Amino acid sequence: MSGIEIRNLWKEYGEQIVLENVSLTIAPRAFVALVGPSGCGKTTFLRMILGQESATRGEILLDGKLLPKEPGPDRGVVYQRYSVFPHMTVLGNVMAGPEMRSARILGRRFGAARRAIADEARAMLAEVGLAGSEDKYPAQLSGGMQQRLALAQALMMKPRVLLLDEPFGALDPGIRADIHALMRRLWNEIEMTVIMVTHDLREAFTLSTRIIAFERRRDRPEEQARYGATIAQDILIWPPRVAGRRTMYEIDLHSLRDDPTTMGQFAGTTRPTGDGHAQTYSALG
Amino acid sequence: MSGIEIRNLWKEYGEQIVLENVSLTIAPRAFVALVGPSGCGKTTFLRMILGQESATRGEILLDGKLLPKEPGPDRGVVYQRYSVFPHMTVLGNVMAGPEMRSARILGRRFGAARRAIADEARAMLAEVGLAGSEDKYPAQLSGGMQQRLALAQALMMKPRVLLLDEPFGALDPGIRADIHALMRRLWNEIEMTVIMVTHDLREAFTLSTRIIAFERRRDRPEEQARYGATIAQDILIWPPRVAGRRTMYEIDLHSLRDDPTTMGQFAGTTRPTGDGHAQTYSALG
Amino acid sequence: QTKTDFKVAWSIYVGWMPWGYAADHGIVQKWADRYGITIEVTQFNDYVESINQYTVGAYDAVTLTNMDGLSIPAEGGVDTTAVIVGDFSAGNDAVILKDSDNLADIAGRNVNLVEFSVSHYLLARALESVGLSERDLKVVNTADPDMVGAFQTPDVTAMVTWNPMVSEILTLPGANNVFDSSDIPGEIIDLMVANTAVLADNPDFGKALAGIWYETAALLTADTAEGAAARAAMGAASGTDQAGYEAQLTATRLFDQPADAVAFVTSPALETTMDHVRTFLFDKGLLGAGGSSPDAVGIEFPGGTVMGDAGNVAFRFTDTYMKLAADGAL
Amino acid sequence: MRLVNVRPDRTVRLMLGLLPFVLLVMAYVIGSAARLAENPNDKLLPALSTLAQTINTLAFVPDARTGNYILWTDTLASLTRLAWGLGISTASALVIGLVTGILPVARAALAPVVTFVSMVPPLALLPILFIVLGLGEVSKIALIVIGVTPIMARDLALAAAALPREQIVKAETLSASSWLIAYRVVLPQILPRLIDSLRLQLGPAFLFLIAAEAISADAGLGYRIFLVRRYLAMDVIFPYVAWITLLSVLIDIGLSTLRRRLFPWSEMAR
Amino acid sequence: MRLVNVRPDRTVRLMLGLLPFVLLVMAYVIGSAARLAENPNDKLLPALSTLAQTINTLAFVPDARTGNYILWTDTLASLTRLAWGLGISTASALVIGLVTGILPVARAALAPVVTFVSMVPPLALLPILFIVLGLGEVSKIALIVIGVTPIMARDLALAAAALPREQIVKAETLSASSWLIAYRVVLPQILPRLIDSLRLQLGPAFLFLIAAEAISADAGLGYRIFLVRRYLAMDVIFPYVAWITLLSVLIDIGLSTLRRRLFPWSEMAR
Ligand SMILES: Nc1ncnc2c1ncn2[C@@H]1O[C@H](COP(=O)(O)OP(=O)(O)OP(=O)(O)O)[C@@H](O)[C@H]1O
Ligand SMILES: Nc1ncnc2c1ncn2[C@@H]1O[C@H](COP(=O)(O)OP(=O)(O)OP(=O)(O)O)[C@@H](O)[C@H]1O
Ligand SMILES: [Mg+2]
Ligand SMILES: [Mg+2]
Repeated sequence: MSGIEIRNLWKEYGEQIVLENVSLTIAPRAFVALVGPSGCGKTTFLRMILGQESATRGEILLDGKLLPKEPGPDRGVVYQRYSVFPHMTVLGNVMAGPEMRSARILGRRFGAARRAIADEARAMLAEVGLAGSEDKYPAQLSGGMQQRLALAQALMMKPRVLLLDEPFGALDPGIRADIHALMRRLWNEIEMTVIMVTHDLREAFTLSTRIIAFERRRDRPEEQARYGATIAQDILIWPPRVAGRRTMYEIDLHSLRDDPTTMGQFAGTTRPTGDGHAQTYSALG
Repeated sequence: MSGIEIRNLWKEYGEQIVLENVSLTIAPRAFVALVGPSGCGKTTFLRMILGQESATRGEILLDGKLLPKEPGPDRGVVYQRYSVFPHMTVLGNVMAGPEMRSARILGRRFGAARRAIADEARAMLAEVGLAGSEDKYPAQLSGGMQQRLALAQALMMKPRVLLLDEPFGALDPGIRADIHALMRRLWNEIEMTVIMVTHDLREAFTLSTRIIAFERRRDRPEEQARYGATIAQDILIWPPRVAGRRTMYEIDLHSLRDDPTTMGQFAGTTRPTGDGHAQTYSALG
Repeated sequence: QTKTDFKVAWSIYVGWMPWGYAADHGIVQKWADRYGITIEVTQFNDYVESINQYTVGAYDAVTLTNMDGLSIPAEGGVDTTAVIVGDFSAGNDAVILKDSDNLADIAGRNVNLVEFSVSHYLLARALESVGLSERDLKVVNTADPDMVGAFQTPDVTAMVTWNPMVSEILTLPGANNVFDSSDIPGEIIDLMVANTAVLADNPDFGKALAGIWYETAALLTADTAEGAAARAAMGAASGTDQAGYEAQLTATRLFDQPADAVAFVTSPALETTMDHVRTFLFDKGLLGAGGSSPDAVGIEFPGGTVMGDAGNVAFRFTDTYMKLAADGAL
Repeated sequence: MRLVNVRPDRTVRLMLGLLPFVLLVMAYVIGSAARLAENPNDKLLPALSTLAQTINTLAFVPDARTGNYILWTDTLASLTRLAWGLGISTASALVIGLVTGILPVARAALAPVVTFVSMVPPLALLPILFIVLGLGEVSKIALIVIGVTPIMARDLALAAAALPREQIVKAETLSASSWLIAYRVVLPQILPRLIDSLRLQLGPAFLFLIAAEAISADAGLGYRIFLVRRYLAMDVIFPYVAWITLLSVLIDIGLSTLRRRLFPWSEMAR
Repeated sequence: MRLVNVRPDRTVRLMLGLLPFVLLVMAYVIGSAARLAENPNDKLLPALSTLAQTINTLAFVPDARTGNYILWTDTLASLTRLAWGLGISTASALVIGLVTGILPVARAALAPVVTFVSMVPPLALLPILFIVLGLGEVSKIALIVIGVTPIMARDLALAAAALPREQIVKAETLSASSWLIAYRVVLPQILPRLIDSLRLQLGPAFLFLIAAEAISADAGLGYRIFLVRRYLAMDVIFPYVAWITLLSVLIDIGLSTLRRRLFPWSEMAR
């Protein structure tokens, strides 16, 4: 079911408090957009869910069970950078997950099993617009292409939770819209909960079911180390988007691609969840 | 005066044609936004104006004179990355230009002269929102802070031409709006022509006087190497923005900062220049 | 205990070249076969290393000088017997002065030599002969392969070394031989020594060594085409040619007749020599570590006389094997 | 134009590159002529003609004693030792480096001792080596291994540890075990560094080889140099030194080409 | 939990790190006891008590002949040579590396010859060095310089050339001349690498020093080792080797601390 529950989470690096008492329940199959100023701890938060970083205090539960203390195939990730293996070809990168999952010694399959995985990988690459680049190495791709490759690599594992850290920042608007459509489709098809960090509010409103804003409430220089960031806003998208069901959003998005003059519009309006976290809109950068 | 004239510019890397026969006249004090898909040659184009890369064919004139074949203080630059000196403090980075310009042997000033430069540098740092970080090293800054530092460093030289390569991609919306305001003010105050590469059309429309889109007209895999990109669209912003004069734009922008629900709007509409380059809008990502 | 496989180490020096020649030309094989044993002969470029290897037990026999035999294996508790007295140096070691032919002029100079080697001993004996002592000059340790080059530098004005370096240096302008081993004949002796215990248990090994040596030595001194070829081969193996090698031989009193060797080891002069040697070593702190007299290590001579501590005899001269050779009883 | 921007073209580059070599040869010829004028028997700087003649003898005239061509016999002997030594070093450095680089437990146990051993001057250990391992090929190879392995192992451990932690985490999310992380993610990425590390250790390896051959051998490049050094036979030493240098340069170029061929991606990632 | 994620805590780490050293000492003690049981005068593996006694004599009892404390005299002599050698190497490597790294013209002229020289086995050149420079301190220092400089210079040239081209261009837009680019942009950025490079060359420098001292000297760590090798005094050799290792480790740590102090930014940029 992949619901995530976060209870009184604190994260400190030495003296500096990064996250302060974050509590949050994320519904199964939610698509959460995480926004907030640079350096407020969004990446740190994702890392903790991933199991790469441990919490100073508090706990994280996945489907009611404490999260294992190390990353595993149930949680996929696309980082801000360093996200693909430079020594594997594009195809090799995408095949790596399924191959390693099924061949525990060599990490490689052969014959028909390999062909099956390769076909699946090629299909995924085509979806993210990387058809034709199968035999290139990541260093031969532009930044945006690498991010799409990382996405394809993570999606091949069909993780229960997918963590995305500013994944689409380097994409030009055309490809971005394609990838948005792909994300929405996969989110509908695969049983997964998505948490995505983004600086782009339009993207947040376009894709997510819920927007969470982190912010330090006290941010004067002398206070910075003593107070961490916490949830400043928690917005449910209205009308609600539900995984697996078509809504009116799709239509808006196709028009967006074609006419630059319409770029500013985004679908739907917002509504505060009224659970006490949400404050004035004006606080959202 | 800083007008730039580009005549029949070609750029090839080995077999691959990157730019194909680009001709363009940029008026003095224009603010040109350069857009186009990833890998189409925008950075290469900036590099040629900078003098870092030489053209395969064609020529570039600055105020009617052939451009010197090497970079110089008349042209400033903010790169996509690698833009600041990691071994100097933030203040040192911003002071480097004026110090090196006036002290040709040691590259350092002392006493009153140094204090004057330092004051100017501090003021510039405050403008880009880096007050308080003067003594940090670049590695201690977040990506967005480094970009702002690079901008401050370039602006200290008051270059006649400022070249910006996706300078604001890593900024969160709040700071981004501040920097946009700063850019607009400096562009109004200093005699400079700005050429800015961006993936963000909203930014392009917000800041520039003219938007130029590069695109490969033939982009099937087997054609990619044989045909370069060229100007696909050339859009003058309407109503025209003029350096040094206040327009109605400012007002729109301040509202933008405060209400996320208004983010989609951008100021002004567009009008084709009708010089034959501009084609249908739909080609623009 | 008895065994059949033996290892012999030798290093490159005029008087020891026959061992390499014998190994290359089947002479070793022949004598080993005769006694039903195997002998593996290993060449060292580095003399000291060959002694060290012998001392720690990696080899059963090694070529060395009487002085080093006393100071390294014997002092290290390895009871060692000189199976064969191959030759003594009669001019192969020399004190060389630059721009002076008077030994007394050495006073006050820096003297380049291999410290604690027979060169050092030769210097001590040379100084005695003119009433000087080591306090009157300064010794600078210098590696033997570099002596020839070193002599050509201006700051080197006195040197003690051995062949082939001596003959190379004496061709240089300004070099004067002021004292050499022919002035102390029979004191710098080149030996083939073996571990006493091994030898006692395996007398055949000693006999084989004697057989090899005298057959090869005869060939070496033969005034025949074969002899010339052998000398040419040994010259080449030591990095020079036949003429160069023969020049070095003239400064060597080679015992190609076993009878001469027997006479040499049984003469009382050997005891005097060994007394000189052990006194020198004791003075340098290389013998009887921490003890108050050079008597700590006993030296046995043919016939059984012992010099020094009879309870700790570790260095022995014997005429057994050479006598067998002299008697044609091998 | 600034000096940093002056790029000489191909021909000028070639000529500039050859210039220092030409100067060196000229200096040699002049020095040699001067010394020979003073003392025609001088051995320190033999005339070029003498050098050529000696090279000819060494390379193309069979040795009277053994019938071998000395230069080639020596080269073969030395290169064989070098290959063994470097082969063993490379393999063990790879294992140690990989393990200490990715397993914190192994790092805790091995890193201090490897650091310490890498600081021991191997030449000083030579006598002990000979005693423990005998005088055959083993001890010469062992000297190379001891001198080269710790440094390569440290280098590889650093390279392995420098891989972004994100890659390891990424591999874990792709269901990799510790073994698969080592084998499929880290190993292939440190192999290019392995080759570079090997190239850097070529000089030291030759040094150790020469030192070992100087003590006991009956063939080998180092053996020959030390054998003839007693006679100051510079007509042999100079060609041998030049030959060793040339061999090193060739192996270096070969390895660097190999690296580019085998790991094309490592070039791009720069 | 995967092995890659098992992080031993401080105490366990310390104990694991000490373990191999303890094992080494134990192996020595056992080996030594076995040999001494066979031959009480054995010189190869002296007992720990003998070692301690010798160390005491070397370090704290004045030598009968000269009145010096041998260990300290030797250490001072060697470290002085090392300091001179490394000082000169560092300075010249910095200049050569900087110039070849940033000026294409200098690179064309110097890179090939520096590469070539870096491959020459310096030990083989010793006789020439001695003759040209005499047997005194100069030739020992020169051996270190010749052995170490080309490698450091190449390393620094690579470091300088590896600076992103963008930084040079950026400096040019900030009105820097070639000189200012070298002095204010490139030089400070390769200084940390200079220290690292120096650390890496510490081992080779000690090696060359020992080799030079073995050939001609009247004091020095290498001199002593090779002198006492003549009578297999392993009770001196072992402590000297350990002492050299310790000195290297200390210098290494010192340099690395210095680097962190002087160039805090270079740590962050990792
Ligand atoms: N390993 C670390 N040690 C110490 N401090 C750290 C570490 N990692 C992150 N921080 C600090 O934690 C804070 C949050 O960092 P984080 O990378 O999570 O921010 P972010 O919200 O992802 O920012 P951005 O939008 O720029 O990516 C920052 O102030 C950073 O300096
Ligand atoms: N040094 C080079 N050698 C060969 N090809 C190059 C080189 N630099 C750039 N290219 C090629 O030139 C093309 C244009 O690259 P450029 O960096 O200018 O693209 P861009 O428009 O800036 O892309 P992005 O938006 O991703 O930054 C690309 O196809 C790239 O592969
Ligand atoms: Mg982040
Ligand atoms: Mg670009």
